[in-house]
Amino acid sequence: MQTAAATSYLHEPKGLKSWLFTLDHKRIGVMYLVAIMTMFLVGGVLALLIRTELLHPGRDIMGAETYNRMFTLHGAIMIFLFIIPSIPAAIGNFVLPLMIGAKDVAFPRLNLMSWYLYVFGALFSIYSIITGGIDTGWTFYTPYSITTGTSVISITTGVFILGFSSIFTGLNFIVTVHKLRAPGMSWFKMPLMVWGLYATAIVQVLATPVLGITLVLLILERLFSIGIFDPALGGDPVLYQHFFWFYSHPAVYIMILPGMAIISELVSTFSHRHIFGYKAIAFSSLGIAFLGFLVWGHHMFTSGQSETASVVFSFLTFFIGIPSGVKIFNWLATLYKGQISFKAPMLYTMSFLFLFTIGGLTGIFLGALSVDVHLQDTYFVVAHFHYVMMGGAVMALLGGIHYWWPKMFGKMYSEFWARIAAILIFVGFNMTFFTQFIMGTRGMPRRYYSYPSEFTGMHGFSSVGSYVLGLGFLIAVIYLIHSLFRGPVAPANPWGALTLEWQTSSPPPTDNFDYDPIVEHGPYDYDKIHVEPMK
Amino acid sequence: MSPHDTPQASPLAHHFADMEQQRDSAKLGMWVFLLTEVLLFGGLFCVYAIYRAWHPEMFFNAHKQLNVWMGATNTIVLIASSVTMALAIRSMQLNQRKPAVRFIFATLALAGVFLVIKYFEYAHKIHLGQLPGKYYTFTGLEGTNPHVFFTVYFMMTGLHGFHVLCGMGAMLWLLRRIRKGEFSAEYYTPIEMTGLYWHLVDLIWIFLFPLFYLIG
Amino acid sequence: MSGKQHHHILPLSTYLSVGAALLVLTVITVAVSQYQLGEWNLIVAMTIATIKATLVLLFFMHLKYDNKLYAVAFLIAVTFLAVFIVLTMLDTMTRDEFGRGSIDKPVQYQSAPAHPGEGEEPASHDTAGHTADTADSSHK
Amino acid sequence: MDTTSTFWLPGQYSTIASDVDGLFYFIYWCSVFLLALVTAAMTLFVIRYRRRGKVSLTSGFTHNTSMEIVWSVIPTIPIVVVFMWGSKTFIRMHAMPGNAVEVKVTAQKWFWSFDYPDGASSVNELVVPVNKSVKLTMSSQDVIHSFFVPQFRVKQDVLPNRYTQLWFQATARGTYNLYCAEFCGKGHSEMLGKVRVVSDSEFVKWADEQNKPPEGMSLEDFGAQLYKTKACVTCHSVDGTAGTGPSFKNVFGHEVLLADGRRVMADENYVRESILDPRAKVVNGFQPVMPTYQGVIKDRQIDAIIAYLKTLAK
Ligand code: HEA
Ligand code: HEA
Ligand code: HEC
Ligand code: CUA
Ligand SMILES: [Cu+2]
Repeated sequence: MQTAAATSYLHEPKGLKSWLFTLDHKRIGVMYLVAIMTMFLVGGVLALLIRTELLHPGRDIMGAETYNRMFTLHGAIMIFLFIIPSIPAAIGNFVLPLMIGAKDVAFPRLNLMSWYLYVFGALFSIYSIITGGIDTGWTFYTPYSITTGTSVISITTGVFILGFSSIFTGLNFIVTVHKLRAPGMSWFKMPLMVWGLYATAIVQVLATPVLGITLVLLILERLFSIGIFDPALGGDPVLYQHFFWFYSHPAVYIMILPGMAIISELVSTFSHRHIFGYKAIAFSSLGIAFLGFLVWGHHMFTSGQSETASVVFSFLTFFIGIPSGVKIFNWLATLYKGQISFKAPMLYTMSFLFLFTIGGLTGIFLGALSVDVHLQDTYFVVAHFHYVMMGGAVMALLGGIHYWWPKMFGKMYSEFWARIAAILIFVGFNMTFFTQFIMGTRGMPRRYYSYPSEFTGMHGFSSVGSYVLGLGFLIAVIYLIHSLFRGPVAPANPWGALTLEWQTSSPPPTDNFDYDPIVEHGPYDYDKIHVEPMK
Repeated sequence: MSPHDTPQASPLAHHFADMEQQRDSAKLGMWVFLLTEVLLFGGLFCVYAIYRAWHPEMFFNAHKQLNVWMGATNTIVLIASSVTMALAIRSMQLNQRKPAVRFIFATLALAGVFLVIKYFEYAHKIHLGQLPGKYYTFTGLEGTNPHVFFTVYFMMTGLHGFHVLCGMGAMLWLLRRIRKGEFSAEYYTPIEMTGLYWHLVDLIWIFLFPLFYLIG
Repeated sequence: MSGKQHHHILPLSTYLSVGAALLVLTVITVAVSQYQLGEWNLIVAMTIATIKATLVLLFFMHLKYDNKLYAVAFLIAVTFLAVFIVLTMLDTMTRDEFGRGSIDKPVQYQSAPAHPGEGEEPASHDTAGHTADTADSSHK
Repeated sequence: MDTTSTFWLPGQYSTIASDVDGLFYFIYWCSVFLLALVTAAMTLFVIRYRRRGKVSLTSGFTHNTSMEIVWSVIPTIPIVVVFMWGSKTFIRMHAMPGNAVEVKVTAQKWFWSFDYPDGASSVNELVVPVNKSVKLTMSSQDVIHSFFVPQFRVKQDVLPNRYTQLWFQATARGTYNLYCAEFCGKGHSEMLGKVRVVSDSEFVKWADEQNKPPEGMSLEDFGAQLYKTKACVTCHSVDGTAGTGPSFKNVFGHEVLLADGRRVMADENYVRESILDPRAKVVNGFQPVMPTYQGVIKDRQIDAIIAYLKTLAK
């Protein structure tokens, strides 16, 4: 195949301006990737500061007020600026049109606007850091958020803007999937990645507007005391929680569905085996997207929500386990009788399978009413959501980055270092967060700047784990950046995958395909077609 | 139907196969956008429902402060504007540019009337101190927390009014493009999209009107 | 992608009669609201509003003639909105009904404070004296 | 020492704890089983079917409806058990017992205060009798807090606009940690308290002591103690500086200028009235914001406060 020719989207046209005004989904995807990874770095550094403060009870490196700002920013940045846009806007943007054989997304201008809105929203958030930070927790619960002296308005405005960015991405993907599939790409010939992104887009489009109106109400409440959420004026703080979680629970599926979508690709490619239960996986994505809207009240079991509502929400919560389980079991069945390679993306896939299962099952503990009463707002919850977000979504993202890196940049990274980093990240992650399950069940509350001395040992161990984790990421950054300059040139299809994006050159030309792609086989027909992977 | 039929530079973007695909995409995109609008307003409908259920007497008393006749006039104005908007699209489908322009003007004028009436209503409320939250100074109302009624009223009608303004902006932009001769019976997607948006604005008012003016 | 259905141009009379129907329904709903019918006011008003909305959707917004996908999409949005309102009200309407004592009523606030800015004192509860020891620094 | 504690959970010291833990361990063992299953299958497959050399066409076994049904339906069975069990205990947690010791809990930034029906009160230390149901009626003065005692497996948010309730029955004497579990600002992690579970007789004795000077304590010292525990210290200093209220230094026996221009002598009756009906005579230069202590401070305690005020007046 041709090498990184001058016709690739990366090289033509040239100049900073051609990037900033580009309408090419691939460039926008890359710009998103740079942006979210920067935010991940910021959020990760904040996390390491948090862990360092928690080495011992009492003050280590910062006071309580600073600590509260740290974890709020860590949470807000990781959620709104990193994980929600991460897979859809960065990787999805890049691969979705390629995978369905389209030249671009349906609305390229809207796509670029989405990126600028993202940057704009990020600037607002940074502005709030400069003007004193914010100390409400990422959930902005009233009445604390309307009485605290910190910059709540600028960060919520930022998040409001980010919401639009997210909606535009979702809207674009829905239309692209419906209208721009290449001839022959019927719904059930689409790669599962596309199904996952499609389900995600539906959630983005339906849930995010409610976040928007919630934040508007919160901002107005703070500015003008309008009396909807403010108890001093007859408002109801628990109502705020409903509004917040009506978005934020579906939002956790905005984070994990694209992750699951990536895993479906990786499992099949690296087992060199037809995905097992294609339709079951595709429909379970839609099922999760739908059920995800019915369970938000499980964050409010101890909030003063009515018992009737709690029981109903608990009941509905458990059903999400079923489609999630269907995915896990189908992936396992795909491994059966495959030809499994242990390339870095596969290591992340295996991490995902293990860690997400733990994260998801601990979600079942939290969904069980009486147990959640004990566990709510303890480190058990912190551990749960890091297992699903970091162990699930981020592992999938890392797998995806390593998988599509050659396609995106036309270069191969060092497989050796990639494996070392993957292992370090896996080990460090478990050290950091498994410990937190134990602390949580023993009663350690979250958002605590200091803690009773009985927890010192475990907090210390967790902090050390986070340094190992940090080291893993440092290595990843180094070899990935190194590969951009010194890496060997990547072939068009290094993994021997069958989806369309691997049929065009690496990196692809601006119009994606030099010919009109025709779909001749399914995305996973490893039982019919022979493609030899690199090496 | 091929792009060559249009007199101007082809409106077909490079990544679409044909006009039909492009038009369908725009339409689906618009509908998805309308969904987000429904849920955006939905949050406020939810606030309305909950506070009304908590304080039914207060809502009932407070709604009497609104002027049914102004509200009803505005409803009729908006319905009329929906009709003129639909007719504008129909004219364009028949390639009748002049009537299309006239209908859009009519729609704009009706939207203006709507806002003027709204302005008088607002001015009256502000004068009486029937304002949201802590700015509420009116004393003539029985019931718990009447300021919440006016919070909801101003939030919902305000957001709706904002949408009316956006719609007017879109129509001005349409007029400009029609002037430049960019639309024809073959390509009139932007008019159609604006029409869909405008009907949604009407549709939301169709619910706001009874909820606030008639039953409270 | 389905044929030329978008060339479907409705006759003028359709738009005019739908417009007329909307006006008539508006008059009816206003008229009905002048009578006190209790529950029924709400039901009638909402039924008429829904009929009006359906007319707008079907004819002005062409759902009747267009790709059914749009209609499905719109219904999905309305469904999720209903889910939002219903499940939230499931909480707000059933609070404190369950095995609770009677004292458990929402604190009654005065109607909104007349002086902006000053009415922020937190609700004062039954008795005084809960304000023990404001520990500026005395708490560990 | 803590015989009921396990690797995962702290000791069980309330009547519902064992019920909660039972469900916890039920889910735990189901999860361990599932995780083991998933991990074992994964490990087995990746080792058994690892890639050796070149790839070739692989199995065409791509779907199987009965397998899908099996692994969707089988997990629903334990799930239903978990739901029913969890809800049952939850409902038990929320059904308030009839004959309970009732305590009013007030949370504010960043401490807890407890008021008992007979006038006793305490700060950051909840004293309750063992083996008796205790019912807490809770509210907050500012933002949301949450009452959390891990050893009792109870937690309930404390709201500013309505009362929430919680009950428990402690099963062993001892002192247990009380945490604030809802983020409430700077002092959130210092908003700690203790629950001291004592025998019936000790409880009665303790409540009594709150109303009269402890054995061997002088009346003046008792007054000084009440000055702190009844929160007079919040608004009144003893060093002459005015706070929200006037300082207690040199009040007793001196003439006081009232807001309405009258002058009165600060004698026993004046002090008594100031405590029980603070708005009757408002001191010039201060807002009438002092709460009434009617029913909260007993006669004997007022005597003690007066005795204390006397020591502050020269
Ligand atoms: C990616 C994000 C993500 C994902 C995917 C999930 C997935 C789930 N979460 Fe999680 N959750 C969060 C992010 C996420 N969560 C966050 C951020 C918070 C805290 C927010 C805050 O307060 O700051 C939270 C908090 C949270 C709570 C509230 C805790 C509390 O505050 O008290 C609850 C309670 O029910 C819960 C439940 C669940 C459940 C049931 C799932 C399910 O979707 C899991 C389903 C998966 C499985 C069950 C595993 C695989 C299945 C099998 C192996 C099949 C067999 C098993 C069964 C059928 C049971 N989560
Ligand atoms: C996606 C979401 C996400 C992710 C990935 C993380 C990652 C981490 N989190 Fe985060 N966390 C949250 C979301 C997330 N967190 C949320 C929502 C909260 C709740 C906040 C609240 O209560 O309001 C929280 C709270 C939270 C707490 C609890 C604070 C408290 O309650 O007091 C702690 C404590 O240990 C913690 C630790 C960590 C650690 C050590 C990591 C580590 O995994 C971080 C490791 C990452 C790095 C070290 C950065 C390295 C990155 C690079 C170098 C760039 C890479 C570039 C390329 C690969 C190209 N987090
Ligand atoms: C919320 C603040 C607050 C608390 C708590 C408070 N007071 Fe006061 N007190 C005031 C204010 C303000 C005044 C002056 C206005 C007035 O007289 O009502 C005052 C006046 C008094 C006076 C009259 C003082 C004088 O100079 O004439 C006495 C005596 C008094 N308080 C006793 C007490 C005692 C005893 C307690 C505790 C058991 C207490 N107060 C708790 C605010 C408080
Ligand atoms: Cu009070 Cu946290
Ligand atoms: Cu959730």
